[in-house]
Amino acid sequence: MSDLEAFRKETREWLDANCPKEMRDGAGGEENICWGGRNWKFKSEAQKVWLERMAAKGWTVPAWPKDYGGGGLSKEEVKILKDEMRKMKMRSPLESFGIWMLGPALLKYGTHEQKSMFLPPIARGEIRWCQGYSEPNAGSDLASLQTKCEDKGDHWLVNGQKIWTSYADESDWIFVLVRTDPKAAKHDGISFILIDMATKGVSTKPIKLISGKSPFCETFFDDAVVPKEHGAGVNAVVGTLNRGWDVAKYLLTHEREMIGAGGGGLLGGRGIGEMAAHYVGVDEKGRLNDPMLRTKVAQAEVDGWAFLLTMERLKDEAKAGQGMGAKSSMLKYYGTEFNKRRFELFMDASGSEGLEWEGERSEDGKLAKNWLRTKANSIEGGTSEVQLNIISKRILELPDA
Amino acid sequence: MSDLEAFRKETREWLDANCPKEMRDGAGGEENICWGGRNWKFKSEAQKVWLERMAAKGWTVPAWPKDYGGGGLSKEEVKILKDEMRKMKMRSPLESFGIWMLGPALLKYGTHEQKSMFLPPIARGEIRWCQGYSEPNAGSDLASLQTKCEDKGDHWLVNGQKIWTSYADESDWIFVLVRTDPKAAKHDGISFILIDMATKGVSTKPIKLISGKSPFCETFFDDAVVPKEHGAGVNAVVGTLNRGWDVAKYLLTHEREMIGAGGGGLLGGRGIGEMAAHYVGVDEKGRLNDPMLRTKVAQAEVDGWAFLLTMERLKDEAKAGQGMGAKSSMLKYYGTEFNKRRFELFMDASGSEGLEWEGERSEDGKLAKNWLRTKANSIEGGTSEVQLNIISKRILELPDA
Amino acid sequence: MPLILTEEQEMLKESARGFLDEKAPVAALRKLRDERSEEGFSRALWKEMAEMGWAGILVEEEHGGSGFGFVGAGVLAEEMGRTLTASPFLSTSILAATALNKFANDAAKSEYLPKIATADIVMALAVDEGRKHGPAVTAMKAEKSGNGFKLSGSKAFVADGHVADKLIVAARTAGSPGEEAGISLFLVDAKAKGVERERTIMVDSRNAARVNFENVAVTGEDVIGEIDNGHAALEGVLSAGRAGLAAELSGSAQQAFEMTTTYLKERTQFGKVIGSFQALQHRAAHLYCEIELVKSVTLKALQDLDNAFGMAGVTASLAKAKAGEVAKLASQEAVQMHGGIGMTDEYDIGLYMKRIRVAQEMFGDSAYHAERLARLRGY
Amino acid sequence: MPLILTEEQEMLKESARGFLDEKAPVAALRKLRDERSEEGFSRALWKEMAEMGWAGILVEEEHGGSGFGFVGAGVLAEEMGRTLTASPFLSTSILAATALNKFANDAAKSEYLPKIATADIVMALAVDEGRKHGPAVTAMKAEKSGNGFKLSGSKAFVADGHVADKLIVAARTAGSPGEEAGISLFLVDAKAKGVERERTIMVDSRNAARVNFENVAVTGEDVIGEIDNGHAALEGVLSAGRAGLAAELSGSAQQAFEMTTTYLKERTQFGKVIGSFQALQHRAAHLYCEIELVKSVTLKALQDLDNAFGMAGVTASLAKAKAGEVAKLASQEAVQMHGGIGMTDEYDIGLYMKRIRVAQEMFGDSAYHAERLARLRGY
Repeated sequence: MSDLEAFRKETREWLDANCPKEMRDGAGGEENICWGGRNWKFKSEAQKVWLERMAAKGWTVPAWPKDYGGGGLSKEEVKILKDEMRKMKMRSPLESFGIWMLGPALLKYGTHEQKSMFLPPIARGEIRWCQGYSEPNAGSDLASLQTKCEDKGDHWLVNGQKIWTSYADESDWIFVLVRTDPKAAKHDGISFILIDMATKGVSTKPIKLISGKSPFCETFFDDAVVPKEHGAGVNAVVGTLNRGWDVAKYLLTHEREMIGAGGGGLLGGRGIGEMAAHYVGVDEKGRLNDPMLRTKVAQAEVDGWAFLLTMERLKDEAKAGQGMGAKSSMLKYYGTEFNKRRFELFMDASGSEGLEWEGERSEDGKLAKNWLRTKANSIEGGTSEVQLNIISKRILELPDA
Repeated sequence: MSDLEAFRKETREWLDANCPKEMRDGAGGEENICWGGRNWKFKSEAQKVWLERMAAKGWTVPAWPKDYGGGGLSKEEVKILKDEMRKMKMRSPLESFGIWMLGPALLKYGTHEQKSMFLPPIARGEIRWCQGYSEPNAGSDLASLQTKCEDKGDHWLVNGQKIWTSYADESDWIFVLVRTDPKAAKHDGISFILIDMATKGVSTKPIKLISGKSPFCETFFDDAVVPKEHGAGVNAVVGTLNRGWDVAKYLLTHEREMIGAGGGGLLGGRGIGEMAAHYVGVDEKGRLNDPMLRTKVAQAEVDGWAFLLTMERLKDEAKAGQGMGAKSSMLKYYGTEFNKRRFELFMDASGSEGLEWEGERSEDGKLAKNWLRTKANSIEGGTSEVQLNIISKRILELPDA
Repeated sequence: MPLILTEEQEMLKESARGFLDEKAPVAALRKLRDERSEEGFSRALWKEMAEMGWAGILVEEEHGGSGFGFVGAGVLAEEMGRTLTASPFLSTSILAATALNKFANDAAKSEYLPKIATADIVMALAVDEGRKHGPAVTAMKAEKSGNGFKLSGSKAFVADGHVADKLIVAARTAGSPGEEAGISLFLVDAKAKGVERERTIMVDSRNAARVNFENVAVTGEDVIGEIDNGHAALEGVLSAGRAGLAAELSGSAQQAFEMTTTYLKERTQFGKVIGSFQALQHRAAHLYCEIELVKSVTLKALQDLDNAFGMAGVTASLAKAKAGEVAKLASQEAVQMHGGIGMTDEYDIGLYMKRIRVAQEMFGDSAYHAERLARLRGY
Repeated sequence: MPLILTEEQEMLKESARGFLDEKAPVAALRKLRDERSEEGFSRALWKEMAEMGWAGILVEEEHGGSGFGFVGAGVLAEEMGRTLTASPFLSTSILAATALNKFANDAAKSEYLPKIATADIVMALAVDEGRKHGPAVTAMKAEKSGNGFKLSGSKAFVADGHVADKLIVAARTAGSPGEEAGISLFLVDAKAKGVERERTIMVDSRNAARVNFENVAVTGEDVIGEIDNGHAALEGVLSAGRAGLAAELSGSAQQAFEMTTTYLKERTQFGKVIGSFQALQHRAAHLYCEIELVKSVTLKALQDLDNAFGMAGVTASLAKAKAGEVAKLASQEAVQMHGGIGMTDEYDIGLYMKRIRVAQEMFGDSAYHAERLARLRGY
């Protein structure tokens, strides 16, 4: 038996022995995610046990080094772990912006002290992080951000406003892009800094979207005093002062790839044609009762399928050693535009029923709210226009205006 | 009876008495047009008679002043004349770039001497004009034209190349945009000059298009010597020296409006749905046998009809005294893009038969050639991109980059 | 007839814009929504509209209306589309007034038209039963019972249904679902025995209802149009509704577009006003053209209703097909070009997207009408 | 199986590109056209391709082929699509080889496959009869006659039909047009008595023919696949053809796109390289994405043909639908972005538009395949 086969066997056995059966329902959806954090209330004892056991093995973040709370697994091993979990329909024990975003940033740009202090609590689900990037006047042009961070000798003084900070109202800490040198060129005066949300002067306000409640918040910094060090030798700033844009860029690409790779999720659920047939019915030849809708659905299914195969191909190319690079912009662009189109078709098919906004029948307007929510897909994480710019410049090498 | 009613009656009677019956078949199509000119060969005695009689009345150019060979008719009278001719399915006695383009330019910018010399022969169909605007390196950016016109004291010396000069090889004279001041700003060193095609150093070469033969030519000027005056007091340059761009702009808008107003012609012929039903047949419910094509056809018919109504509305607005202005760009853009779409659908419907390029069955690839020819619609007379720029700037007042 | 507004219609448009901007801006809809208004519109405002002659815009002067005709009604609908004004204008002043004017007996006309003109009655058209529009698939039964009928069945997506005093109901007196023949129209008291109404709060925060009928008794006097042959009347009424909705969609699309171009001229990114980016310019310019097309088809449909009512079904379908599609595009481009702020509930643009979605669905979406035109055109 | 080319396939691609750029660039097609070549392709070139193992790419080694499989064949088709190379590759090396490999008896295999591999035979598939693709609507008759059959009817759009030595013909031995059952496939000598061929010069300057059959005698030995049940075989052969055409369309689209982006970087207007105009950039970037999707579906279809031939019909349709649509868009954008020069016959881009039109129509256009997928997916 090869090492990997042996690992697979052990893993399967350990998972089977340790995962509570309530955690094996394959349940997705935001309401079933375990986010962790100081204020986290477990939805069940099983959720708590599952997190503790996985965290103890370092398998909430299996690829991170063991020293920082991870599992120290190789890429292949991580894949096997995920495979086995999926086969047994196990829920993820923990998700968080700490795992997705801050962890990778610290692993690449952090000091040993920063990693030691911040990574293990993330891995154990003890500290929940949020991300402070966007500002009201800096949307696609993120680097034009204005949140001020002044050097006051023994501390930083932060003033400004962030927007679209997901779950800021439930998070413990925030990683923030701030302007530390207002005189430098746009991209050169930005730093990446870590701030405790409990700091005086930090406050949040939830944002209501056109689709209803949302995890998004505005986050305000009013004379927030942030220590230079969060502990002995633990700098509040990650990476080099005024070079925070490097960290941001790294994470943005990372985020795009994540959105790209997770694009499958976007397309999960029932097929458009199946859904449409359910809503509008079929005629005696088995064709949708709405011929024009049928054409649009068929065209969308062709494109959706072609898109899924493209994600598969890029993944296979990546495995074969070809980096994805700017192609992640293609996945982000096409996937989010397609998802909007998909929900337009669902709305078309569901007719007046899909337009209901309250009441049991519509689960309080679930479809309509999801439809409206998709409109943000092509805005958040870099607008479609920004992705097209990136493709033009970096892949097609078309010149700047 | 009002004056106009009387005019209508007289006109009808005169037309009926004077138009040979061969000229009353309502025949359109390039092959039936009478272009006139030194080398013109009448297709029939009737064509000749019809031209002579109409020219004698000034009705080849009914709105032009009588002094210059026109009919001196008012707008309303011209409309009545055209109405009556259409009712009796009479062919146009004469068409030419002289009538469409040079005439209006001279009437607005020409001197009395220029008008007296050039307009009457146009009206009588004796001199055929072509237009020398575009150059190989100045497409959409017409004002970057480079054809040199040097002042040699008693004459102009012209060197350069024009492209897309329609019927240059059959024309007698050409009106050309040339650069008379190479040091001036782009738009300020251009003049509008009249040149006899028989001038030594002027030569033409026909252009073959992807759709086959075309009226387009390249026109070359190699040390062509053009006199300062074509006759006593008849300047070769129209309008102010170095202000030829004003004339050009005037004619460009004029051309766009013509294309716009003539857009109806674009949409003439059989409806897309009718054509498609003819080609692919209908099922037992009377629906096209190709359901996906049917959807596209129906959508196109909706847009096509909406476009026709928009032309009608703009015309009615113009009659009511609202100028069309930059809206002609909308007609040009939408009409030509729609025409391309229409022919794509014809091609879709006609299948393999429509792909034949030679032979009787396909009339030597008539449909395929027309389809390919439509691709130029959105390029010639200002590309679609230029029209969208104009709409953005002039109607929506969006700022320059 | 020239495809432009007459001077009178232009004046109506101007005064409507002034009135609505002042009395019924988008903030008014927002307020009704946030206060969870029971009725979903303001009675006081509706009364004011009646005083200006709007409620009775299709009611002839002999019945107390202003008799402005369909183009006039469309002008108002367009302006209300601009401000997303919630009122029973579509249900009562367009649909019900058309049904009464064109197809009702004199008694019904005399009774109801004056009340419409004074905003003393709200009426609603109950036609669809399933998710998608389809008058011919009416399944609701109207069974002969003595001198009258008993209605049983259910209706959905009845605009203003939950506040209506009277319902105009399509039911089947013969034939079976799918057939045009056999449908009849009835005027039913909304408080009659056997009528049950559920208010459905829709994505656009407007009024709609599902209505259940169980052995609801009506008399022969309550029939609108001909028995068994109500489909023609129903289509006539629907044509008016479709043209009215097209006009409303046109107004909403124009307003969303104007808000967008305004935003494009203000918002700065990468050191430039985003309206200077050519990719956005071209999309805006294209949308401009599409909206111009919508204006033309809408006016044509309204003129046809005034001049050749019986023939107006085709252009009404054309208008509804085109306006629905373009308004949708306008709302999508508006949200995308506004970026994040366009996604917030605080900002108005989302309200346009929501209302446009509902209006384009009502009485047939673009697919329905393109399909219908294809059938009428023989392919 | 990973959705990428193997090392061997990558090498084949590289060598194909080198060979075609040198020996069969677009200029070669232009020459064949302008010289009004009788055959429509170069026999010498075709022989050279055979020597490189291309003609027999689907022929197993035991029959003298290179046995590279469908992905290999697709790689070649894609490269030929880039250079618009005219050859009997599709008709003979893909369609006929697949028919023989998968459905013919051993005698036929032994007789024809080696000749295909050495480019000593040209074969063509005759399936469509009307304007649009539709194997099930085959009307051509094959009537029992002694031990054999007599074929009567006519075929159109037969690629390489006018130069083929053998025709593979779909005819009806039972049932009626519209039914899948009752179709049989026959191998017919192109010079047999009763066969009349008319060369049709198509817009792409390639070979096609209309073929008339009048009481053409064939024997039981000439049947490919099962009598009355040839539809399955026909669909198998068509799947190979559709995937091959998708690959060709992918190559043509890629090349047209590359020519366009190159032009965008060179051409100057208004003092700027036109490739710097954002509106064009966004259209180019969108097209780039679409072409990437085409690459994926095409490779998938080819892999399916290699790995699960009987199941490949679905992805072959997917590939043909997507490739046809995108290649068309690529050619349209190419001409428009090139402006006037793109309209001239002298410039190559028009040749791409022409060939793409033909290739996307052959064996079903995007509408046909989207329709087919909808049916297969149950809606």
